[in-house]
Amino acid sequence: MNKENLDLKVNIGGVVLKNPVTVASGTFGSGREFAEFIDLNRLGAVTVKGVSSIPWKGNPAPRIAETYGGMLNSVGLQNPGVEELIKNDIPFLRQYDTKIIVNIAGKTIEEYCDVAEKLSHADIDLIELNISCPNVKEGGVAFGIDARMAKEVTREVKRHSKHPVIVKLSPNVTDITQIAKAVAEGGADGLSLINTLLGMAIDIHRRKPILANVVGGFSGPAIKPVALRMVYQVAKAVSLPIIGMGGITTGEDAIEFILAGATAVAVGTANFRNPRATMDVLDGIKEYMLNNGIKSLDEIRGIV
Amino acid sequence: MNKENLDLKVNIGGVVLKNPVTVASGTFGSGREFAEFIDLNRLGAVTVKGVSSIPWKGNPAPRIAETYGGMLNSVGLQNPGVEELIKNDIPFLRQYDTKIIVNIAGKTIEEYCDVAEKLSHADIDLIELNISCPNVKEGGVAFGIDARMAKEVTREVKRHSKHPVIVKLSPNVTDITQIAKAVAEGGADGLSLINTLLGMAIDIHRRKPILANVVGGFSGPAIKPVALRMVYQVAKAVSLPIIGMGGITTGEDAIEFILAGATAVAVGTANFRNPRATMDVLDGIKEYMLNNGIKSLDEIRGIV
Amino acid sequence: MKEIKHVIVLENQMIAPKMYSMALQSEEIVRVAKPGQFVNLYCRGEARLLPRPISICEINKEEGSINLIYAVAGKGTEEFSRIEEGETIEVLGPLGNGFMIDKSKKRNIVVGGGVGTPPLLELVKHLKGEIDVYLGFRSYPILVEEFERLGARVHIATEDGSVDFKGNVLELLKKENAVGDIIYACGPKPMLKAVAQWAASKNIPMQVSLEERMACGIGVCVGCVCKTKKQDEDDWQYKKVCKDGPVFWSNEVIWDE
Amino acid sequence: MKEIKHVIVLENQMIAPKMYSMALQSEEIVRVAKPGQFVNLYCRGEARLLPRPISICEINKEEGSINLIYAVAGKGTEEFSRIEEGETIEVLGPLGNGFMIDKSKKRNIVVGGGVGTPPLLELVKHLKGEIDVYLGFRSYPILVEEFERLGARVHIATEDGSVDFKGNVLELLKKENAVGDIIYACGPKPMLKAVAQWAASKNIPMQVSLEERMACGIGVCVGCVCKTKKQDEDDWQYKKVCKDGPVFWSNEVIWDE
Ligand SMILES: Cc1cc2nc3c(=O)[nH]c(=O)nc-3n(C[C@H](O)[C@H](O)[C@H](O)COP(=O)(O)OP(=O)(O)OC[C@H]3O[C@@H](n4cnc5c(N)ncnc54)[C@H](O)[C@@H]3O)c2cc1C
Ligand SMILES: Cc1cc2nc3c(=O)[nH]c(=O)nc-3n(C[C@H](O)[C@H](O)[C@H](O)COP(=O)(O)OP(=O)(O)OC[C@H]3O[C@@H](n4cnc5c(N)ncnc54)[C@H](O)[C@@H]3O)c2cc1C
Ligand SMILES: Cc1cc2nc3c(=O)[nH]c(=O)nc-3n(C[C@H](O)[C@H](O)[C@H](O)COP(=O)(O)O)c2cc1C
Ligand SMILES: Cc1cc2nc3c(=O)[nH]c(=O)nc-3n(C[C@H](O)[C@H](O)[C@H](O)COP(=O)(O)O)c2cc1C
Ligand code: FES
Ligand code: FES
Repeated sequence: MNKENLDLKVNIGGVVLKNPVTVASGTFGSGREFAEFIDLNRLGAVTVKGVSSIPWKGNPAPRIAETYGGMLNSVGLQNPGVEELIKNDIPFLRQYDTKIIVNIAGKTIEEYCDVAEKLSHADIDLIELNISCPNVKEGGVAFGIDARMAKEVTREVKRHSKHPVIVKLSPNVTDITQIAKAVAEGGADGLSLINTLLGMAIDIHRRKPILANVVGGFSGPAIKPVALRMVYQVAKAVSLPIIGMGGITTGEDAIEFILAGATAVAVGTANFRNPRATMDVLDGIKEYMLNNGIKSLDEIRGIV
Repeated sequence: MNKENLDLKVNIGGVVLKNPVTVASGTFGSGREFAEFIDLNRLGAVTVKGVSSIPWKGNPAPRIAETYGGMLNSVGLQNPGVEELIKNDIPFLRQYDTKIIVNIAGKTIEEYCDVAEKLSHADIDLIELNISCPNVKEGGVAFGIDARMAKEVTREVKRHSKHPVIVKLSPNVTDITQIAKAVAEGGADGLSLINTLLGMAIDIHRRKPILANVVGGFSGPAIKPVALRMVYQVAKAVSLPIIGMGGITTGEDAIEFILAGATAVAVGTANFRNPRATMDVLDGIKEYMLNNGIKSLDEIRGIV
Repeated sequence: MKEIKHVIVLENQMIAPKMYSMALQSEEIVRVAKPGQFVNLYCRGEARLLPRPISICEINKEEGSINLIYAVAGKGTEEFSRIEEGETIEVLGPLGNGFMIDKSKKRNIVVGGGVGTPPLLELVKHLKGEIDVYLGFRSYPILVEEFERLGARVHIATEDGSVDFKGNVLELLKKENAVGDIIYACGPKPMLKAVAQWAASKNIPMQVSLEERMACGIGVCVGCVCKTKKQDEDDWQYKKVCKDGPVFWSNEVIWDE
Repeated sequence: MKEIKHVIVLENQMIAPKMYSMALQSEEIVRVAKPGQFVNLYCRGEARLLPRPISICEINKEEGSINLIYAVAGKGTEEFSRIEEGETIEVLGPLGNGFMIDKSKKRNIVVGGGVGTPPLLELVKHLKGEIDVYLGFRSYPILVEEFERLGARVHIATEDGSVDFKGNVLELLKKENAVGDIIYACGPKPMLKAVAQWAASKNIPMQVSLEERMACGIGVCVGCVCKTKKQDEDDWQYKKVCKDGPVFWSNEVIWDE
């Protein structure tokens, strides 16, 4: 067995990724900047940052705070709107042999559907429906913490989308399996989890929150145990493919998520510390497979 | 101004602690082992590990896993029962000039009330009602994630307790302020938060969860942003005194919690890395006060 | 391909209380760096994931090295201060756009505040004509001789009056009746805002180098924004300090935050 | 008062693949340490908060130092392996109770498996009478000469047969018809369980040194438990490996986990 005959292919909602490694939305831009650091052709998919039907300004700065082994952000989904994405970023990404996942945001069901509709004629592969951004007050996270609303927005977006729809879940809930089940009933083709936890940091010298928005989304290696637990729980509760994320930094981290039941994995905050993190994760997965005589990740997926 | 005329006193449910530093239940035993490392007289209070009305065996090993900047435990409240505590540990602790907080556990409301009743004649200062342990299946956490049940168990324990009752909240909920409000209605004299998040770690070589119990309670510096956010939210929502905890390791961490609204702070996982952590936290608080011309923590409590 | 490099720390010395000068060996950075650009320095401490952006203070073509001057402001810079010469540090750069140097201007005003001063030193090396450098500090001026050696006139203000003029840099500019065709400035935001208002009142075009908390430094996280005017005056947008800046025309910036 | 000490690393050498010998200078530990006790070593890496428990392999009264032998098993021990002589490391100890040495026993059997072997070396120094040391390894035996120098007869099993007997240590005990009045053992749990059953069948009392994942090492977290019998045979309780052990009488331990 050698690196060449490892079978790394995974199927998410009918779309085949050549390997299970993608990126977490919002941590990779649209890939353009990372093309200077890594070969985008090696990624299973690129997940672009969240877009809405019209441009969003986002939250005031400071938007970033560092915490022990992690970080907070309160970007608030600043984005130039889906039309700009379709015009500028999709053609750029299509030059590469990788799948394109577009993360979409909205404040109302209508807005979500509007983005999905506009993307229906775009040359992309999957839609990731973000119902879990803790940084946007209206809508956004509200859909992610209420099973009924999560189901409804999923169903409506599915009706308006030509592309398979992955739903991205919020970890800030009492029982994530309940939301996962509701979303599955709504017709989701896959799930991705977790989005950021809700966190806070205070500047004790200025005696103010570090973030202008007071609270923000908490990500990075620090949150991995929560992410892994939720992927494990959801994988046992529903049979949809899962893109696992939350603190993944190494191939070993990725294997933990796959053992817990993830079909694919996304690298997020790790990209900021190490622009080559996705490649390290991919190489690490292959090394683990070789060392353990694993030909396909199907042999170990969800066996924990 | 010097260290001597700083006013560090805090009042929790009518009990005055000489300073705001205590320990997180379960991370300090009953204080006996730590008496070899630090002067227990310097602590505002000692919070002893959770006790139930009869001895509990706890969960199988392994019970401990390390994570990035944190740890998981699945001790499952192993304890020799409240009578043993009253006989052995309380007299030991009473030798010291520090308040005694007893953390109590139960599987049913009756069990909780039974412990509280047995403690009514014991020479202790406060009861901390643990409705948030993620490691015990029956009861335990169930009370902590349901506002109605949280209120009920609080009310009943209050009826059976001669001592003021602090209720310890679970962070594994969609909206912690809802539970806090319910518990306040139930008659709680104070709140402590957060208990551990629910997390998981996998041994990729054995392809099994590291913990025999699969999932466990996640604590340590990694979780601080979540803890701080919840203390901030709860302090804004209810007017009860709060013992803040979750990753506190330094005086600066403690000041963050006080700025967010905590009356006192508890040092937990940090005790394992540094048995003098409580003293470092206390000294750090004093240093911050001196450097910033703060005479009493009331000047800064909750001003964020 | 771009990558984070391990480079050798040639020098790392205290130059004032809590202020250090660090020289890094990197032909690659030297080859392309411009005044006003910055680098990302990465911490060894595993608890600290995010890069520390530090401006390039000097580009030494001969030695193939760059100089940085940094204040110990927290845990990351404290860690840097303990690095010994000969050890390595992880660095990415140069990042951002530098100053838009206009060599046609005869009279240059350069304004620095505290740890905003360092990037101005390399800038001054590239300016033509008269150069007046106005610097404000709490109490310990830095880099004064270095600016003078480049032929600039240096004017100093200290908050506690320990050196020269007692007050802030704006008061100094006013007192000395500073005149010029362009202003280049770097320092704390309140200072930049005040000087920008003065510059506007005098009709002097001004460039400001801004700071903001960053997660990536390469334009992907959209964390490091500053509020700027759009073409149509009423409308505004957040621009990225790391990628669109850190240098902006002062009249583009909306200071009201 | 007890405290975590920064001690000097006098030596830190590879002695077999992924196996290191580390000497720490500490008069204080030497003064009170007993065979079978362990120390907590702490990592520098901020991501790793918990102590690494490592058994004391030798107590050198003259040098005022202790020796540890550790395998590189993960990130923490990997970090230790990179420490250079002369640097310091944080250590707490000695911790736990050591072996309950019975000098009246004439024929001592000592059984070690892999990285369970080190604490047995100091033990053997304290035993009287005949000593037979049975050691099992995957392929690289360690400490063989050291045991021999103490006058013990050493019997070796390797799983791959690369040295002496091919097989495990229980098979070796059986093959050599080991006889003795007491057994002291340390190694992986399955090995200890197997040997304990054999010892019970032969009616030889046996002490086992156990391992478990720890958070404190001082008896407060109740993390490191092993299942043990209570007075009344049917009942059982979890005991703390760090505080009640790490050495237990084998007939007290409930092996079925
Ligand atoms: C473009 C740019 C150029 C800079 N150039 C210099 C320079 O030449 N010399 C110098 O001394 N300082 C400079 N700074 C500020 C410097 O980046 C911070 O002082 C430093 O990051 C503090 O790190 P710390 O770990 O010591 O502080 P901590 O407070 O422990 O840092 C915690 C987090 O906050 C961020 N942070 C804290 N303060 C600042 C700040 N003022 N600006 C941006 N991020 C901050 C850190 O990067 C880190 O992510 C510059 C900042 C920017 C954005
Ligand atoms: C009483 C006692 C004595 C020991 N004596 C020795 C010795 O003399 N030589 C030696 O090589 N090893 C010994 N061990 C095992 C040693 O503690 C582990 O190999 C070591 O902690 C692994 O750390 P790591 O960071 O390299 O591994 P990682 O897997 O990265 O560690 C992660 C976490 O798991 C814990 N852990 C991992 N493996 C073990 C294990 N086998 N036992 C306990 N905790 C573990 C670590 O302490 C840490 O908290 C002993 C263990 C105990 C309990
Ligand atoms: C700066 C930043 C921006 C993010 N933006 C988005 C976004 O636009 N849409 C989204 O669904 N998730 C967003 N996320 C969440 C990540 O995609 C991911 O779910 C989360 O960070 C956990 O993974 P990590 O710990 O590996 O970063 C963002 C995260 C960060 C740190
Ligand atoms: C080993 C361990 C045992 C614990 N036992 C208890 C307990 O008995 N009762 C309780 O209310 N909380 C218990 N906790 C939770 C802590 O008291 C505290 O709420 C939590 O660890 C967060 O604080 P920290 O991050 O500072 O450790 C325990 C935590 C740990 C790590
Ligand atoms: S720091 Fe990430 S966009 Fe500027
Ligand atoms: S490791 Fe904490 S009780 Fe043993």
